[in-house]
Amino acid sequence: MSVKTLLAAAGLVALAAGAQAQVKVGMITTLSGGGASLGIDTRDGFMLAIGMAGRDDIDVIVEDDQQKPDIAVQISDKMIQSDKVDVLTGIVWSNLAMAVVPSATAQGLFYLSTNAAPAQLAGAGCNPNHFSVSYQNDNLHEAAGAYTKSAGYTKPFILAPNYPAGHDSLTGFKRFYDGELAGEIYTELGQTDYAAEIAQIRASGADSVFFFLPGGMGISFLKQYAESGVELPLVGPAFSFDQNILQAVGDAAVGVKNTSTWSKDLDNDANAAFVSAYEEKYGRLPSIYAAQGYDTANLLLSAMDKADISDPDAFRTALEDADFDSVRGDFTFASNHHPIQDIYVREVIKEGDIYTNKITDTAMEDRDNAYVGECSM
Amino acid sequence: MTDDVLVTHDITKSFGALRANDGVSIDLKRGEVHAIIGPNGAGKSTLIAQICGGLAPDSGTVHFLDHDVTAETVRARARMGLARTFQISALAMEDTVLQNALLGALGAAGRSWRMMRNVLKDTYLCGEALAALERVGLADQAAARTAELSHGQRRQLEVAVALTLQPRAFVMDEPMAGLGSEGSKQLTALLDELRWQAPILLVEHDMDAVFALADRISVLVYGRIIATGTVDEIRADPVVREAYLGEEA
Amino acid sequence: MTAILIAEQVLNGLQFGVMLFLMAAGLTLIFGVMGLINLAHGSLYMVGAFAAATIAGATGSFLLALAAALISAALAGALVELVVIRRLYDRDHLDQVLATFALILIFSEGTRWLFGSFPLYLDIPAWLSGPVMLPGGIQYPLYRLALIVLGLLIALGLWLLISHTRIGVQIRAGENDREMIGALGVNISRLYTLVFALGAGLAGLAGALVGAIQSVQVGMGEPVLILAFVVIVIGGIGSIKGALIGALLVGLADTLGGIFLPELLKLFTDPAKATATGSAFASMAIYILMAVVLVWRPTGLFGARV
Amino acid sequence: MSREALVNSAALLLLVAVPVWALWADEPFTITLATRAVIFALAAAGLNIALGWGGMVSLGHAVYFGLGGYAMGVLAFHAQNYTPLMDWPFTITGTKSMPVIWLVAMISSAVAALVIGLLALRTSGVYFIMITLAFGQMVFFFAISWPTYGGEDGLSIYVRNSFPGLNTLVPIEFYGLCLSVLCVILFLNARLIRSPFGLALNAARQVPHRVETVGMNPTRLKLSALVISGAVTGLAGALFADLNRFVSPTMLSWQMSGEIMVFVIIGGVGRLFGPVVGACLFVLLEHFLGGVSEYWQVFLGLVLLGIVLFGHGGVVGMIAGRGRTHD
Repeated sequence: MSVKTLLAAAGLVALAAGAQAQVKVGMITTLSGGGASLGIDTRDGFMLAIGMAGRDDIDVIVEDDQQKPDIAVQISDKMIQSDKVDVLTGIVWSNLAMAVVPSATAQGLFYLSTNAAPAQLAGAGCNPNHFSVSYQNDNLHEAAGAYTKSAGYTKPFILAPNYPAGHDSLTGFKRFYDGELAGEIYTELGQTDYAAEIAQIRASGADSVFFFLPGGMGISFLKQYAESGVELPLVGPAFSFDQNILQAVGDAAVGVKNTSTWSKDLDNDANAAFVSAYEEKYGRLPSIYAAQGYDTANLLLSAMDKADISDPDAFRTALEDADFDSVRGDFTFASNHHPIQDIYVREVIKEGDIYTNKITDTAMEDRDNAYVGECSM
Repeated sequence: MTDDVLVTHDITKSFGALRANDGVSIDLKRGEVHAIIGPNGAGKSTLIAQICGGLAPDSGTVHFLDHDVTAETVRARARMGLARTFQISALAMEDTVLQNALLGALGAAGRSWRMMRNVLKDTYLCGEALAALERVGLADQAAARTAELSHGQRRQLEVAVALTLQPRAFVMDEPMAGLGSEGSKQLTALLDELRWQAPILLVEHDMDAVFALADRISVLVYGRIIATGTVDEIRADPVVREAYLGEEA
Repeated sequence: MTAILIAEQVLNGLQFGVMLFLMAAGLTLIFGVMGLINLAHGSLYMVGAFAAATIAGATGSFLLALAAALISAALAGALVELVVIRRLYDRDHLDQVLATFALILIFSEGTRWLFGSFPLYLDIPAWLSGPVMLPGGIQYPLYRLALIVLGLLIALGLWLLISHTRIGVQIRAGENDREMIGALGVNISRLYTLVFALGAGLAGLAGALVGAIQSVQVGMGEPVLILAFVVIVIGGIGSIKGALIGALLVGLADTLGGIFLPELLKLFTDPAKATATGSAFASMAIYILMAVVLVWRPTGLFGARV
Repeated sequence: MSREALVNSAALLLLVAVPVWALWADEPFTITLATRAVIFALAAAGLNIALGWGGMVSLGHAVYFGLGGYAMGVLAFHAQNYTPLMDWPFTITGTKSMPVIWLVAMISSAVAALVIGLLALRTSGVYFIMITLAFGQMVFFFAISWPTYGGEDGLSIYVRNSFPGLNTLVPIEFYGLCLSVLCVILFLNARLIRSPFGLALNAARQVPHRVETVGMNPTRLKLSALVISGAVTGLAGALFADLNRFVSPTMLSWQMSGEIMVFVIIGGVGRLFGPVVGACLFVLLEHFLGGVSEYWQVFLGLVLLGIVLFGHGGVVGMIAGRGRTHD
C-alpha cells in the first residue's frame, strides 16, 4: 500500500463511518510512569465533556503511551491501521507529538492537540489537519516575559532545562522581555538538585527569577529555593504550578506568580460548569491539562454538529470555526491552527488545606503565536 | 645452540615484605624432566608465573630457546612453544573435548581471526587436535562434553591442549593433582614419553611420580633453591633432608 | 565569580557527595560481602522517601519520618533478600542483573499502584529550615548543612561498625574469603540478610533526607543508582573509604563542572550557546572522570588490585 | 533434528506465517507488531554475541541501538531538508537509501563499541556492567542536551526510507525486509560461532587464562565480539527508527538497555534463536498485559523474576534442555 492507497482506504472507512455518523477518536496519552498524572487529567477532562454531552455518536479509544515515543508511534499505527480512527488526540509531551503527529496528519487524519504544541508544528511543519487546542509552546513563556517587563523588573535571572522545550522557553521569554538579564542557565533535564543554580542566582544581583522546570524538577527547585534564603520574586509558566504538583510543593510555592491560559477561578459560565462537574465526578480539583482536554472534546463535538467527518474539508472548516464555549473565555484559531487567547497571571494561594491559584492580572490579550508567518497553509 | 631450552637467571620477586622468589636460577635441558619440589608457600606458583609470563620478576631474566623473554607476554611465550598446564584444569567445560584441543591448535596456527569458516571443517586444525587427543588416549572421547569427563580424563585433556601447541618446552603445574594411584601411573607413563618431544619442567607434590620421572630435581624452600641434583643426590642431600624431607627420611 | 560563590558551590558539591555516599556505601557493601550487583537499590531509596512522606503526613514529625524510612527500607530490603536475592548469590551476574531489573519494575509500578502517580509531599521541619550565616559571609541552607554533618557522621559510624565490632569482623572476613566465615561458625545467611538490610536502610534514609528537598516520586531512585555506580567504579568495589572519596569526587565534579564549564565556554562563544553547550558537556563531566580513573587504575582508587 | 533445532524452525515458521495470516485477515497492525518483534530480535541477537558467547554483560547496548537510530535520523533529516550534513572539508549530503544508512549505522555503532570496549574491558565482571551502564547514561544525557538534532524531542522523518526494489511504506514489504535482515544476521551469527573465532571467543569467556596460554589475546577477542555485537544492534536501531519514522534519546535510555538484555535472557543466553523467541514473547506480553492493566509492568516484573529464579536457560533452554551445544 502506498500513501495514496492508504489515504483512499482511510477515505473509504470515513465514508462508511459517516453513514452511521460515528466518529472514532484515538486518545494516546501518558497513563503510567512518572508523567502519568498529566495524561490522567487530560483523559478525565476529555471524557467528562463527552459524558456531559451525553452523545453516543462518538467512540473514544484510550491507550497509554508510557511517555515513550516509540510506544506512542506503535499505538498510533494500531489506531490508524486496526481501529481505523478518524481523529487522534491526547499527547502530553512535545517529543511524543513530534513522533506521531507529522505522519498521522500526512495520512489524512485529524490531530487535535490537548497540550503539546512544538514550534515545528506551528511554523514550517504546520498541517491543515493539525489543530492545537491548548496553546503554542512558547505562549506561556512569552507571557512571563511580558509580565516581567510590565511589572517593572529590570534584571531577571532565567533558567530552564537543557532540551528543546527549555531553549524555546527562554527564547519565548526574551521575545517579550528585551531588557538586561542577570543570568541565563540551562540545567540538566531531570536534575533534582538546584543548590548550585540557586547560589548563582544569589550571587548574580538579580531582581527576579524566571524559571521553566516542569514536573518533579519544579518541585525540587521550589522547595530548595524556599530554603535558600533567597527572597527574589519568582515567575514561571503554569506547568510547575499545576493543581497536582502544588500539593507536593506546599508552602514553598505560595505567592509565586505564574502565567496560564486557564485558571479554575476564571469567571465564565463554561468554566464554572466544568470545575464543579469535574470536582463532583473525580473528587479533585481540575488541572490545566484537564481543562485543555475538556475544551478539545467540546471543540470536536462542535465540529461534529456542523459537518460530517466523511467530508474532511467541511469538517476542517467546522473545526476552524471553533464554535464552542471554551473554559478559557474567548477562543479563536490563528491561521496556523493554534489558539488566539488571553494569557493570565496567577498567584499561588492556600485555600483551606489546598494549594491552588487565583488570577491576578492579564499578561497578554488575544495572543496568537510567533510562527504564524512561517506556516504556509 | 646450547642444550638449555629454558633458563632462569637469579630471579627475585617480592610481594611487600615477603620474598616469594630469592635468586632462583634453574635450567631445563633437551629431553629431560626437571622437577621442582618444595613445601606449600615455597614460591613454586610465583616461579611458574614468571617463567610463563604472568608476573614480571623484580630482577633476573628468563631465557627461552636462547632468547631473553623476560619482557614478553604470556601469549608471545606460548607462541614460541612454551606450553603450560594448570594445577586446576582450565578447560572450557561447556565445549566438547575436541573443541578444547582445537583451541590450542588454532592458537598455535594463528587462525583465531577466521570468522566465517567452520572450524570443524579445517582439516589441518582438526588433524592436529585429534593427533594430540590420540596421544593422550582421549581420541574416543573427542565428541564428549568436557564437563562429562572424569577428573583423570580432564588432566589428560589438559596435557593434550598443551601438546597441540607444538611445544618446545612444557611447564606443568601439578599435573597429578587429585589423581588416584592408577591415574597417576597412567599420566606418569604419558609424561615419560612426552619428554622426547619437549623437555618438561614439572612442579609436583606426588613424590612417586617425581622420583619415577625426574632426571633432575630442584628443591625450593622459602623462595630459594636449596639444592639441585639427580634423584639420588637429592635423596642423599643432608640439607634437603633437614629442610624438607626431614621427617620422611 | 566571587570566593563566596565558589565556597558555596563546594559546600553544595559536598552535600551532594555525602548523599551519594549513603547510596554507594550500601551497594558496595552488598557487592563486597555477597558478590551481588543490585540494580534495585534505587527502588529502596524510593521506598524510604515514600515511607517518610507517608509518616510525615500522618504524624507531622520529621524524625519519625526518618525512622520510618530507615526501618521500612531495611525491612523491604530484608524481605527482598529472603524471598529473591538469596537465590541469586551463586548465580552469575547476568541473572542478578535480570532479577533485580525485574524488582525495579515491580517496585516502581507497585508503588504507583499504591500511591498513585502524583508526587508526594515531604518537607523539612521548621527547626531545620531557613538559611544560616557561615563564617566568611556565606549564607547557606541549614538543612543542607545538617545533611553534610549527618552524612559524615554516618560514614564515621560505618567505619566504626566495620573496624570495631563483631559484625564488622564478619563483614571483613566475608569480603576476603566467603568459605572462611562459614568455617568460623558465622551464620552466613543471617549475616547476608543483615548486610542487605543495612545497605537498604542507608538507601532508604538517603531517599527520605533528599526527598525533603526534592520531589518524592516514582522513578526517583534510578538516576541516583547510576551515579552511585559511577562512584563505586571510581572508588573501587567493596571499599567504604573508596565509596566516600568517590562520592565526594563525583559530587564536586558534577556541581563545579556545571558552574564552570559554561563560564569557561563564554570566553570563546556567545553566552546563550555557551550555556547550552557548556551544560551538555558538564553533564558528561563525571563520566569522563570515571573514564580517567579507569585508564589510570582499572579497579578504582581503593579497589583490590589484581 | 535436535530439540533446539525444532524450536528454531517453529519460531521461524511463525515469523513467516503470522504476518501472512495478518495480511490475509487485513490486520495490518499485527504486521507492525511483528516487525517490532523482529527488529528487537535483531537488536538482541547483537547483544547475544557479546553476552552469550563473549560473556560480557553489557548494560549499555542502548548506545548502539540509539546510534543506529540516529544514523538513520540524521541522514534522512538532511535528505528531507535538502541540507548538507557537512560542508567542510568536503560536502556530505543526507540520504534516504536504507543500504547506505545501514552501513553508516553499523560503522558508527562499531566505533562506539570499540571506544567503550577499550575502556570497559580494562575491567571485568560487575565493573563491566556498571561502566557500560554509566557510559550509556553519558551518551543519553549528551543526546538530550545537544540541540542540533532535536535533543530530547528527537527527529521525525516523514516518509520511510527506501530500499531498491521495495515499497517500504507497505507494512508487509518492510516486514519482509526486516525479517530477511534478521535471517541473514542469524545465519552469519551461526557461522561465526562455529568458526575458529567463535571457538576462541567461547573459550575466552569460560577460561580466559587458558586462551592466553595458547597464544591468543582474550581481551582482543572479546573486544572484537563487542564491536560486531554493537554493529548488529546498531543495524537494528536504524531499522527501528525507520519502523517508527522517528528517533529520540529514549532509544538511548538505560531502560532500553535493560529491555534488550531482557529479550536475550528470557529467550535464552547463547542460543542462536534465544533473542528471537525472547523478543517475540516480550512484544506479546507488552501487548496483552498492557491491555489488561495500567500496571502491567508489575506482572512483567513477576514473569521475569519467575524466569530467572526457576527457568534457567530461558525459554529455549527450558524447551530444548540445558546443555548448550555449539556444533
